[in-house]
Amino acid sequence: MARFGRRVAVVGVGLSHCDRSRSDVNKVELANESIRRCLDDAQLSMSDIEEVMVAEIDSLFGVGQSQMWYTDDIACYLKPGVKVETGGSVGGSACHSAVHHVAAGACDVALVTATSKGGGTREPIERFVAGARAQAAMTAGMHPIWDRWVFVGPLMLFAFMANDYLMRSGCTREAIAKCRVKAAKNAMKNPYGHLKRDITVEDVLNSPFIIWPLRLLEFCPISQGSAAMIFASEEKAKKITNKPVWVEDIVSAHSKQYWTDAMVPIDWGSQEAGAVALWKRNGITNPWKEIDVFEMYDPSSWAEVIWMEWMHLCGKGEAWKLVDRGATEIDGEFPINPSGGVVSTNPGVPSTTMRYVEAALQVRGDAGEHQVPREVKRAVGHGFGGTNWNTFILLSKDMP
Amino acid sequence: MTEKQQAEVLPIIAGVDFRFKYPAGAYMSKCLHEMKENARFLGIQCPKCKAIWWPPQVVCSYCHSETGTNWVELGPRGTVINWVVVHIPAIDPRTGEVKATQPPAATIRLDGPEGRGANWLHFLEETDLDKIKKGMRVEAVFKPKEEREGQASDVMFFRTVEE
Amino acid sequence: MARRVAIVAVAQTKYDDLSQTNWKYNWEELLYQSVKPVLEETGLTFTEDGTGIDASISCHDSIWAGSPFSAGKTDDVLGTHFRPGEKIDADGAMGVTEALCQIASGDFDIVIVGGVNIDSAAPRNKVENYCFDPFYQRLMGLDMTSAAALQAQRYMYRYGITREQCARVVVKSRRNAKNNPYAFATEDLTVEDVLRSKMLAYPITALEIKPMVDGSCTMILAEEEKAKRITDKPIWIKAVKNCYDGYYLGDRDLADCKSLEVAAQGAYQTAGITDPRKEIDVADIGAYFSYHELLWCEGLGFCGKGEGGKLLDSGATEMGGEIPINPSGGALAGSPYTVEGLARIAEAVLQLRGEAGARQVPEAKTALAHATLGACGQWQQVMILGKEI
Amino acid sequence: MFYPKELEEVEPIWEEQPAAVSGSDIAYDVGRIGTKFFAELRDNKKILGIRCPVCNLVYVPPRLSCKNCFTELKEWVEVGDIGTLLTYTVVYVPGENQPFGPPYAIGLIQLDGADTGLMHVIGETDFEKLSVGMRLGAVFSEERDGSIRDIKYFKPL
Repeated sequence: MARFGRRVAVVGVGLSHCDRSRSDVNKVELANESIRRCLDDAQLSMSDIEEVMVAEIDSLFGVGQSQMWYTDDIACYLKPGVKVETGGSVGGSACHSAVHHVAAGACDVALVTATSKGGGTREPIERFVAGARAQAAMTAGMHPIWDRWVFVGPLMLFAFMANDYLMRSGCTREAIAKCRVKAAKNAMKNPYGHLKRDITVEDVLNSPFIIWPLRLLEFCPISQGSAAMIFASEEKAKKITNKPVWVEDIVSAHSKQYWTDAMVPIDWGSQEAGAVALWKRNGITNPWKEIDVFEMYDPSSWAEVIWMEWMHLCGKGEAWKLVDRGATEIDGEFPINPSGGVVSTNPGVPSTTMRYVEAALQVRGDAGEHQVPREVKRAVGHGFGGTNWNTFILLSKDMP
Repeated sequence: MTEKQQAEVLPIIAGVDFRFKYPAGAYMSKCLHEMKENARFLGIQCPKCKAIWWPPQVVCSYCHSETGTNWVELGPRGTVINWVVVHIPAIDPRTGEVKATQPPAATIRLDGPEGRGANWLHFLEETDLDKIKKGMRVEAVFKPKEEREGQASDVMFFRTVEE
Repeated sequence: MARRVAIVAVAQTKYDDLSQTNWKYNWEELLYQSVKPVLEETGLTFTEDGTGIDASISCHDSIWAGSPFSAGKTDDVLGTHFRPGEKIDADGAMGVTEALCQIASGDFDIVIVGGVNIDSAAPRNKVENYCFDPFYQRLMGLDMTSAAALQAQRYMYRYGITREQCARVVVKSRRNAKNNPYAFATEDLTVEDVLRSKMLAYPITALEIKPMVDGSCTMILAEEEKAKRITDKPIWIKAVKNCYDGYYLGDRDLADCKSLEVAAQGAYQTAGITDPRKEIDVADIGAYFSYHELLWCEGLGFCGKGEGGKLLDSGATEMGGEIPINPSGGALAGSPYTVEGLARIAEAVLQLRGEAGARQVPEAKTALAHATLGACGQWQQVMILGKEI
Repeated sequence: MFYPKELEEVEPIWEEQPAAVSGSDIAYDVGRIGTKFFAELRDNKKILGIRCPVCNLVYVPPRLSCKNCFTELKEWVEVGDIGTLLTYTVVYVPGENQPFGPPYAIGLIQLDGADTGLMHVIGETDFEKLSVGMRLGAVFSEERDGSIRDIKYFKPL
């Protein structure tokens, strides 16, 4: 029997168009865009939705208690809902909440909505120091007295990570650049991708340092966009679609409040704890062989490579070699991020939902041009956020 | 009504300028006072799993034991474990001020008892990247006592030392 | 629900204004003051093998904490390191619902829920102004108090509720709070004191809003078998339902509380309650403003529409009345944001366990805990708790 | 005393800081629906609503989606600049983003032709004379930049 009291399936997914600026809509209208697509995808109407899970990081996006403003535009009027905030992994945490609610029998059909619409600007967008502001905004999430004054956002974290890996693994910078080029190639096939640039390994290696040893092209862009997903109980799912994607398991692993230890960084323990729990609980002894697609939350190409090791997808010090020989390409042995990943499209709040959406599309076989050329039976979506909080979902074609 | 092209409407400025009072709490206050008054680093060690918490905190994250008053002295010397150099302007979220440049930041394992932890993210005095090495020995340089205000920035940076 | 779930332990700090002590505790230190008692009471620890607490839920409104990812500050004391966690960014009562679903789904057996806030660290009206949409409502300078004043005015206009009736709610709350060791505002007040205090936004005066306090509340929930092993006084969650009303205040008739009616009816249906006034022995409800209690009583079906004032006048909601409301004193006696709804559930648990001391409602078997959030009670949650399964 | 004495007695340190830079001076995109509404207000002193053909309701302010039936709204209608007061309050304490210094009155005004109330300021009035149900008319600002404050306030008729 499944892990849960009731089986749960993904029955609909929806993504908005993603771009650096979506000034044609305000925040709640942007949420509405992906929800309409999601309802269309599931061929449901607003009245079929029983509960709505809102993912949002209020302090970053300019409206407090934002679930209130969203209500009218996310099909939540006179309905119950949940609001979660777990940093970048929030789009995944909201999905987990939906799975819990459906599995518990609290409802049969739950909608997850995640939207990012950062502040606009009265200056021309290219003159706006969005990057520095975004990092500062996220730095505000660090300890106000201990960390804020020295920290430069998650950027700094990934730079530390990169330096550590360089010293530890003997990797070549070309391997990491190849990982970035792979993401770009995949993003070009994805209609919902943001950065669609035909870049080469040389482009990556020649791009300027933002925080040494991290280069500009090795880090994600700032995007605006939204994502939505519908989860349903077994009975409802079978009625709604002939291609339900079953939720085999969900795992979250969070971490302590100070990041210094993570930056040492001996400690990607929550990635490890979450992934190991997922493999163990579901009888997966060799994820490299048993998982068909892996969608990872990779704010930087370095993260993708390093976390492969921490998630026990391969041995320590081996990930860069695998990437170097193309094993994680869309048609490789172990496709990672056929969507182009977070490094190509990062609206923040919906980024994890987008990973889950992509995993579901791959299992359904509906990913279009970026569908991996093999039968996808099991896919994993991963989310990362806050002070190293991680979420994982294991989706499968066969009913658990 | 005709759907004629509307002149642009600029984004609405509707910011809320609020400032919060962030308490350091009892454990961190004690540690900050110790830095201010005695230029000493007072960490706390988990009595059970021996992890060292810097800054000190009420429970051990690993085993959830209360740390109590199991103070341990750390530093002032330490070993560089990892470092980065910020090349972009960084906004200080405390003030909104843009820092055009800043010295290399490093994680430093402060000297002290055995046990995981005792790492600190701080600045290095050394700015020549070629001279920064893993395992390099450094020592905290405090501001003069009268300028110290009970903040992590009472330590200006870590200076390379020969041993 | 697929499995029965009980609350097996609750703890609260004494709600107090930390600015008086120059904020001597930070978030985790304040939260730990309610985490430690529940761990000690149940003897549970954080484990991975199913013998202890399986997962943690942190309730933390990031707006009131003044930083993104603010729930991270509670990770250590809630034992979330390398372990399952969820962070609810709303009232703590939503966190209890989340824990209930996590357990009922079969994913976890025992979940700890903690909520903390330091209201006194934040400029209240600025934070509240930030909660309104930036185009239409925020630029009118609204905060929760002026929004509530619009609702109070509409309510009084439509149903002839008087300012005296509203003021009497405050008097009653403070009187009840005298018997609540966790309460903050317990001084004797008269109706005149309330009406003569500083006018904030007509008709709401300074004494008619919840005082600014800080504190935390933590509880542990468990599935049936484990709950019975952990305590001989498990309190069962019989039903819970929450509901959102529309956003724009101008879309709603503010004299109604539609979302509360939907939430209450949903919860009553699940719990098999047909006559709430008779079947519920005690109710602790989230009243941030004086008129809230009267209006919410209508939404909860304790009286007809427009009869909230009459219900209060009849004495039915007093201690010893037919349906005692807010024996704890409620939010008007002091509960921090986020903790507000958790504290209501904690009070319901204490009442059902018979541990409410001088404010104990005799033979309470079924209790109602209500929570609300948003301008003019946009989000409402009703939870029914029972002594017996 | 919850913590050991030496900790309970330590002199507390705290620091005041901005909550988050992103929240402090941000500009919010109004979107194409907001653009039409605000541009019409700014350029022609007209107040627009949007009608849901299914529910037959006219919403002011306009929005993309009907909350009742989720119909995508497209039918613009002009509503009156005169309306009825649904409720009001007089704000006596200073706060953020207030259009006028306190005391000032705000209310929900149901404009003629609209089914919802618009939140706005009530000016040129004696607070004592305000009453629910009274008629109010819009006074437009001399200088308009495309925001809700292009209506200066509503005044009693």
